[in-house]
Amino acid sequence: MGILSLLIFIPFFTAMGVVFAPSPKSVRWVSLIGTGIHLILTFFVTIEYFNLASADSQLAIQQLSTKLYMVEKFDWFKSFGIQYYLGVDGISMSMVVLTSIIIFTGVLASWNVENRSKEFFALLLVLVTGVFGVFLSFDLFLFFMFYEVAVLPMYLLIGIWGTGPKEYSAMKLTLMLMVGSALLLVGILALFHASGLHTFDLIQLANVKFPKDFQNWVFPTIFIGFGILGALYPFHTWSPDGHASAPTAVSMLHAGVLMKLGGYGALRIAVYLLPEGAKEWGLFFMGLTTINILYGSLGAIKQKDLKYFTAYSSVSHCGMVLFGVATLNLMGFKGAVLQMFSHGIMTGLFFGLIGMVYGRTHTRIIPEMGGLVKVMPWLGVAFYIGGLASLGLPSLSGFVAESQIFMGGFFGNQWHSVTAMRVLTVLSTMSIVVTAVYVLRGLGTVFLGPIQDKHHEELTDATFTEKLTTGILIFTMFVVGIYPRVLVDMIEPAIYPILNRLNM
Amino acid sequence: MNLSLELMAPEIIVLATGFLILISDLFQKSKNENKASSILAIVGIMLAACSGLFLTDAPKETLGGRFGLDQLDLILKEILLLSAGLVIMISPAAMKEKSEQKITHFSEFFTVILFTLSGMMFLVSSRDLVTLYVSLELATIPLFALTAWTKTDKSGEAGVKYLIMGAIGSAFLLYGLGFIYSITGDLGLKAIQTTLTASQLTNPSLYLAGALILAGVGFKLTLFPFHMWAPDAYQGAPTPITAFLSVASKGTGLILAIQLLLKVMGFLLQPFVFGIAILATLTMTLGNLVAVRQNNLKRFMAYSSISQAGYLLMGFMTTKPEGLTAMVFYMLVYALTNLAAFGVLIVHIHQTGQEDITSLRGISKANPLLALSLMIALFGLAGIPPLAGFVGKFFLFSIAAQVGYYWLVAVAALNSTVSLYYYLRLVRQMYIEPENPQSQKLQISPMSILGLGIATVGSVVAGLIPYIYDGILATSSQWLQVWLKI
Amino acid sequence: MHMILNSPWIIPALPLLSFIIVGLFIRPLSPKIAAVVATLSVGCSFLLSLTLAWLFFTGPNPSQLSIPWSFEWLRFQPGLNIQMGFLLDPISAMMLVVVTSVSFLVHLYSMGYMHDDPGYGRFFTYLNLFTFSMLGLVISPNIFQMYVFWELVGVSSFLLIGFYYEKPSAVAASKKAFIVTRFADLGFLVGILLLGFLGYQVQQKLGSSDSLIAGLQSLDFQFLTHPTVLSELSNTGFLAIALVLIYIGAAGKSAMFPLHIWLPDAMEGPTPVSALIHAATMVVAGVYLVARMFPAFSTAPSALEVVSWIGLFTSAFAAIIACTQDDIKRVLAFSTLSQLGYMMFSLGVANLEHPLGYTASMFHLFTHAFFKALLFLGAGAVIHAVHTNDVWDMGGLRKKMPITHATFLIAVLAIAGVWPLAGFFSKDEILTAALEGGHYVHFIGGLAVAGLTAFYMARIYFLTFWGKGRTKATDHAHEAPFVMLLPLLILSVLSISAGWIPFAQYIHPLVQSAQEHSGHHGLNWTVVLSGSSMAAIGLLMSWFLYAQNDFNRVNNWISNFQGLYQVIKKKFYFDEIYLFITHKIIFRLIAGPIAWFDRHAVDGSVNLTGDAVQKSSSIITLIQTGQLQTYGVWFVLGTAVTLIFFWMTLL
Amino acid sequence: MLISWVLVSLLLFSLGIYGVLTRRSAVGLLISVELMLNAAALNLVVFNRFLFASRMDGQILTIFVIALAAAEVLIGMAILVMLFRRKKSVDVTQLSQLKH
Amino acid sequence: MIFYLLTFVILVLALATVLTRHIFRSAIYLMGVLALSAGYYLLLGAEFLAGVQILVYVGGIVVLIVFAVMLTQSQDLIHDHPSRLRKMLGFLTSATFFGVSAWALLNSHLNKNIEMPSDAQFSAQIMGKAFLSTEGNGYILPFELISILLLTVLISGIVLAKKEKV
Repeated sequence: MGILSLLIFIPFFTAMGVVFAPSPKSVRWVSLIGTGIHLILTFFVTIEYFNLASADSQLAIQQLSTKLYMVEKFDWFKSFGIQYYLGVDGISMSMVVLTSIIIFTGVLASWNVENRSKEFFALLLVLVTGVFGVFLSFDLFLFFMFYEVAVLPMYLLIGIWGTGPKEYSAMKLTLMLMVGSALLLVGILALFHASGLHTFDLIQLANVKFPKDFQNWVFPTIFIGFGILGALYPFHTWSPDGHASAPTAVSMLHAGVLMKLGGYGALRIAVYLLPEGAKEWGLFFMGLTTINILYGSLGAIKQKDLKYFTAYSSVSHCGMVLFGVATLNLMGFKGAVLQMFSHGIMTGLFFGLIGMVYGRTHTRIIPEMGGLVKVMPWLGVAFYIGGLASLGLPSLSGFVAESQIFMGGFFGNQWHSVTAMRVLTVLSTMSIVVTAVYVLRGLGTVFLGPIQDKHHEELTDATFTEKLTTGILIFTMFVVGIYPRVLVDMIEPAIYPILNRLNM
Repeated sequence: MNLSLELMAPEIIVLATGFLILISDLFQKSKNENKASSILAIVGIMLAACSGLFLTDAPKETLGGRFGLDQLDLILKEILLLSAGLVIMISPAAMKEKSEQKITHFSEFFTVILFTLSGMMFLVSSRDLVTLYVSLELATIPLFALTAWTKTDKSGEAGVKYLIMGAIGSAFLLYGLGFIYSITGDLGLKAIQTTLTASQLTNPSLYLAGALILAGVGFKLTLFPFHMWAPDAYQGAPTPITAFLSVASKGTGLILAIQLLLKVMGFLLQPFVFGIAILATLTMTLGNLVAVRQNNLKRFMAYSSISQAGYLLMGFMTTKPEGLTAMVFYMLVYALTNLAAFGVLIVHIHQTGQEDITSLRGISKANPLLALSLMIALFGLAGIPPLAGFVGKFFLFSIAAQVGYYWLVAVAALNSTVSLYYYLRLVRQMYIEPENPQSQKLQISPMSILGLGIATVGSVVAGLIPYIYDGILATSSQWLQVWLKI
Repeated sequence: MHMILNSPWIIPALPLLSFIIVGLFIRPLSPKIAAVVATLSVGCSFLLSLTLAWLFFTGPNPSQLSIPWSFEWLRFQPGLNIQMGFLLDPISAMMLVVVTSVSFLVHLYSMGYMHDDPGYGRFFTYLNLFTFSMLGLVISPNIFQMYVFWELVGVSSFLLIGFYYEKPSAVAASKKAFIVTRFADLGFLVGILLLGFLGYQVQQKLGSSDSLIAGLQSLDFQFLTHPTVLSELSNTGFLAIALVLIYIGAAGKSAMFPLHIWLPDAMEGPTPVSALIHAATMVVAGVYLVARMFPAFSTAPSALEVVSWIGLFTSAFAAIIACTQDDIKRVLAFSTLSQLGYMMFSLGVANLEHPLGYTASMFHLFTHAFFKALLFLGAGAVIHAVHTNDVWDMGGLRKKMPITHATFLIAVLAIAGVWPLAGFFSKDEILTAALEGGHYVHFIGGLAVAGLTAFYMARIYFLTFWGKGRTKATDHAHEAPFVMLLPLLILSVLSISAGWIPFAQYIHPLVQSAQEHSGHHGLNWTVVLSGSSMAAIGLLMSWFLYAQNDFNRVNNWISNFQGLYQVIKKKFYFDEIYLFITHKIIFRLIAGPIAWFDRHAVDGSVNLTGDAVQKSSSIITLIQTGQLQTYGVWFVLGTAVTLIFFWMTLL
Repeated sequence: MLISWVLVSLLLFSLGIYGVLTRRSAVGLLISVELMLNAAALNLVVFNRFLFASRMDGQILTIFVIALAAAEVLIGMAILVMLFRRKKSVDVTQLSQLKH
Repeated sequence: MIFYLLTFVILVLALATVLTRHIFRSAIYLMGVLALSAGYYLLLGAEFLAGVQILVYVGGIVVLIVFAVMLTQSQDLIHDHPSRLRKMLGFLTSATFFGVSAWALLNSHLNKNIEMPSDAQFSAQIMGKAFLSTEGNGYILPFELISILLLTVLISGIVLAKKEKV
């Protein structure tokens, strides 16, 4: 049971522990301890990773195939070429850190879930096991298996503990994500059979030079398959409904982490294995994601419900991730991974706070609330910091990621027309203004100005657990914002193999 | 004259148990006491299964080439024994309650099931058309009676429909076999296969025979145009028999298809892969689409099993070992998952008397474990990891991809998404809908719990441990080596 | 003493440190100590920057640009790494002194001004944050770091303007300020992207040949102002566009003409804030940016033209509006606008051949910071006393508040450009630069603006301090407390003496080639005469109209230009235009339809597929009629079709 | 000639199909099924006689078919009798309680 | 020649069984068809088979059917005339089936005017040996299976048909 398998299965064992936990009260503590241990373990794994990776970060620049650390590899379905193959490189490491933080704060944020709390925490932890599995597995079959494990608990979580039209949105969400994974299945099977070598191992498949026209149809299939989860433009409609009716921790986890699976998969599988296809389709998807970015932010201006407001903003930010992936150059990729990390933290914070505000005012309609900062200063300040991070204020993680993506988009690559890329980049940079407009407008109405509803006067400020949740997330955002080399050094060596394969 | 009858040990044990139950019924004092006969039946099946394990050496034939046994046949027999055993374990739950759905005459019930089971096992190892046809009839005709066992309007109607369609099916099959006979002259499967490979393929009567045989097989496997009987028969029959139909009878259909289509006409399949793809698409799409609006639990399971037949058919698209393995593996996984689902449904339907989906509301509150195992079974059928259904479906879809039919993989994947929709409809009734007040605690006998447990655990574990798949792959590549020389 | 030279990062670190400590720990405990700590920290950094400037200017090579300290912050591409560091050169030393001094005085002043305000601690934390980000902006060695602190300055101004978050108008003003500056920063960011791209290409080309360039990153100022690089850049043709884009960022921050609407509304914030941010420091960031990029601007004359003409227009435009405003802080805001226009167009008229404009602009920035801060703090003292901003409710405060009156008078004279005071020298330099540079239109415009400035400053002076108290509040107005008066006194001394500092000797653009300028100190008499006469006319006019306490003369003037007067008073209706554009067009015509489109069309299509499945399934279920014989028909037809299909594949 | 025999058995088979598809009474259905099975059996014997006279496989299979037909009719009658006792009619067109 | 006569009569009787309105008459016609097909077997030289046919089919099955007809005599179904649509549909389907198969058969290897070969070693004892011999081409296994099948059918038949002691 190597350390990486431990990373994947600690949440699962905690889920088992939760199921057999004596009293509903202790359920929260068991899951908190579980995720706490996981956070500490992730911390040590990161340190370990840095020692291992720093040795050869220089020669990473010429490398053709991804260099994996702490590898665990043994045969599973030997006759079918399937292995239990875990490894970690820069990109997966950053994503594992993100997920670990989000699940820890997610458990903290759902501290007062009473109704069937055992099943709630168990399902939440199973979902996170799937997510960790995806980030750490380098065998396509294992990747796909964990990918679907991550998608399914969503139905029950939203269906049972959600609010509003929960069945409808839970069903819509699950079905659209399953359609995405259907496309993915076609792609993976096509890769497996067209590669000639009888294996699902990602690293070996990368060495295969797939024929050009094969790549031209497999790349969009896989990219759109992941794009559906990463809120690509026409397939994003599940995200506003899904997040609006999901409970706090679920939408924190979903928007924060699950939507990153889309970006991660697009980068790790679509671009890495099918470079020709990427060159063929890059510009098209860049255009699509530009719509995604502008459309998401413009759509958020008129939203009345706080959760729809955040859902649209995360559609726009996830569009930026896919935009970064579609730019096909060093800065674009780095920016995409950074944006995945920073947006994960940001949306986690946002949805956590919305849950806390909703817990107090029992309404999420923006016009109905006003002047809350007087009554709950901590939440107000945290909300503002989250908002400023989302509009890309420097010294917060959002800016670092966005600047990389815009710089990448602007520098272009040698396969697409640079002017087209530049026009699209300028269009997407406009989103920083539109984001500023809707963030300030929304938060201004909710938190500043006189108190509208008189019985909002006696609302209480954040409790200790809530302070801890928001504190951790804000601290991470500041760390990444102020000293981004923490992440950039981790991610950059892992980007080069993907890039070299493109230039090959 | 060494009649190496030990090859037939499993079948003989099963028949012997059948007779034993029949005789033991004479000394039964109280008429509604089914404990003894069901335990006897299960012991018999277990004995047969163990005896099968000792016959694992090289393939052999006996009784003048009429009865053959090799590794793959053994695996198929074990699967049949497993499904029949689970059905028998679970069915007592349907015999106790008061509703008119009650199954009477338990010992006859078990005897008939065991005899049908022996018919299925004989079908597996039959090596000539006569034995094949007779064992097929032995495996099908008693099912007509079992379907009408509870003698209500519904089961009577189901029985009649199943009977007539069954009769037509077997008539068509016989007619087809007649034309095969006209081409080859010799009834032995081996001989037929050699003459067919020799004879030129453009003989239209061969295609007439093929169409007729496909009708017979299609009836058994509930493929698209020939599936009409299944929903009514599944709904009308008593629930244990519906389970038996959906698992064992489908297994027999698969075995018949393997015997006739793969073993005899394996090399012919190559030009018809597109036809098979179309048939598979039609079957699964029909099964899935209609199941979306089903409100009766048994009819729902009927359509779900029709769609599963559609997935199974994809295995025929290649004569490479992966195809056959994927089918056999999926049959095992499907049997386990389906029986896990039926286990809970049998208990629920026969104790609450309602078959409507909405009657499942509140089951998760009253009896959480039952609800959980039904949910696991449904997710298994939908093909959600880490359950075995996912692994099975993945291997099946990879066959279609191997042959280059990527559009079929996409269609199948979308179909399984639609299937997820209607399986989730059930999960929604169980977990999300508000509980109806009078959902009471269902009592379930320890044996049924054992059966349910085996099925549910099996449906999870079969996907994780690799040895099952690898074992089946080894045997099927060896089998193909023997029969089709690939 | 040289410790400060090689570790100058202490200067910005002090306000940051105190921001964190005060903000998180001290403020909740006791606001009083928080204020003291905050003020002390800014004070220390003021002293340190003073010594740094002193050491720098008296040091061996006073105009030598150097980066004593920096660390690698963010890696974009191998040739494009961003170093976070400290750049020391004449204008940054000067700016350091200006920022820290004004900030320290404003801290002192607000101890008194904000005395009984509930958010007392919070105010000082925001001030510290602002000082830190302004210092960061000033010392940044590359344009990216400047952008980073540019945004931070924008946020702190947002927080300070919206300090009274209870008042919806303050909230709206802060939101407007942030969004307008954010819009300008969009231009700035695109400019940086373009410049980065061009610079990167040039660096790749020249990097091999020239070792100095190879060492630099393509966004560093040293690189962007390097003559060979600039010549290379200018013949790519994109340089002018990039510089104009960057100028948009500067125009947004310094509230140049199209983006000026946020500055008058920014007066919603407390007066010390307006004094610090909207007079001395933040608004001049734009000028500082253009000055920093001056060598690049001068190689692209078209960009320089844009700068000069917008500067001139803004100064004239703002001066005209200032004459009609009633709110004392609005008048001062518009006067800042016009003075900024002055600095901008003085930069615009200059170029590398005769850099007088550059020096004049920096000089005016230096002096303007002091007397404008003084004006604002004086106005603050007056508002503190009479609790109203409207000039017509004041009057006759000369006797009640003698020291404020004295300092205010000095400031008014300084800004009007009366001889001994600072304003005279810096404005004079600008006008001479315009004259000698051959920009006659600018010269005449400048003169007119000087006259107008004198007029409206004198107007508010007479209306507040002369004549009788027009409301009873003016009767029991009392002198401001000492802690508020001390900064006023210091600033008035500075306003007087600032003019005499020999600026030209230290500040000139061509830092590398520090050839000695001819004694430029001599005044150009024609400019002196015309400037002073215009100032005198302005003063007399407003004395004539407003000092005699009977305003019918003014009223009948206004009555015959009624239409024009109203238009000017309403600030040419620009606010309404912007509101119309954002609310009507963007919100209702673009955001609304998109939100509707998303909910109905895109979402609708997804639901459509769902309904299609339901519809088709209800149709297909119908073939299961329950009739046995229909099943038979399907069965037999199925076989027939299969046979035909087999046969088809056979042929 | 062989083809005429085969056509006759085919005709009988088709008539059987027609009977199954049109008869209203369940017993009529069973009768038509018997007809079809008989046609198939005839077909076998014809092939045996014409093509492979040296062996008797065809006839052996026919005998088994006859036995199977007997079994089928028996079960059919049992179900029909049971159904008749409950519904007092064996009209197949009425038997459509299980549908859709 | 006899073949044509027999065929004509059989076809007429078959048509009658299928078309008559009275169920009872259709059973009788069926008996006629089965008897005459025994004649066919005789024509083809399979005497034993003809005997079995007469015995089992005509003697057993038709009698059983007649009993069933008697048992399920119900007033409303005396005249069993199916609806027009049902008849039309039935006719169309069986006609297509007949047409397609006939077309297939006519083009197949059977249509090469093969005459009836003169010699045919059909004899009862070959048949008997085939049924019971265990090696060679013996069919002992299906023989046993048929017995099991008949037993099962008997059991379930009794269970289904017996009157419930209510």
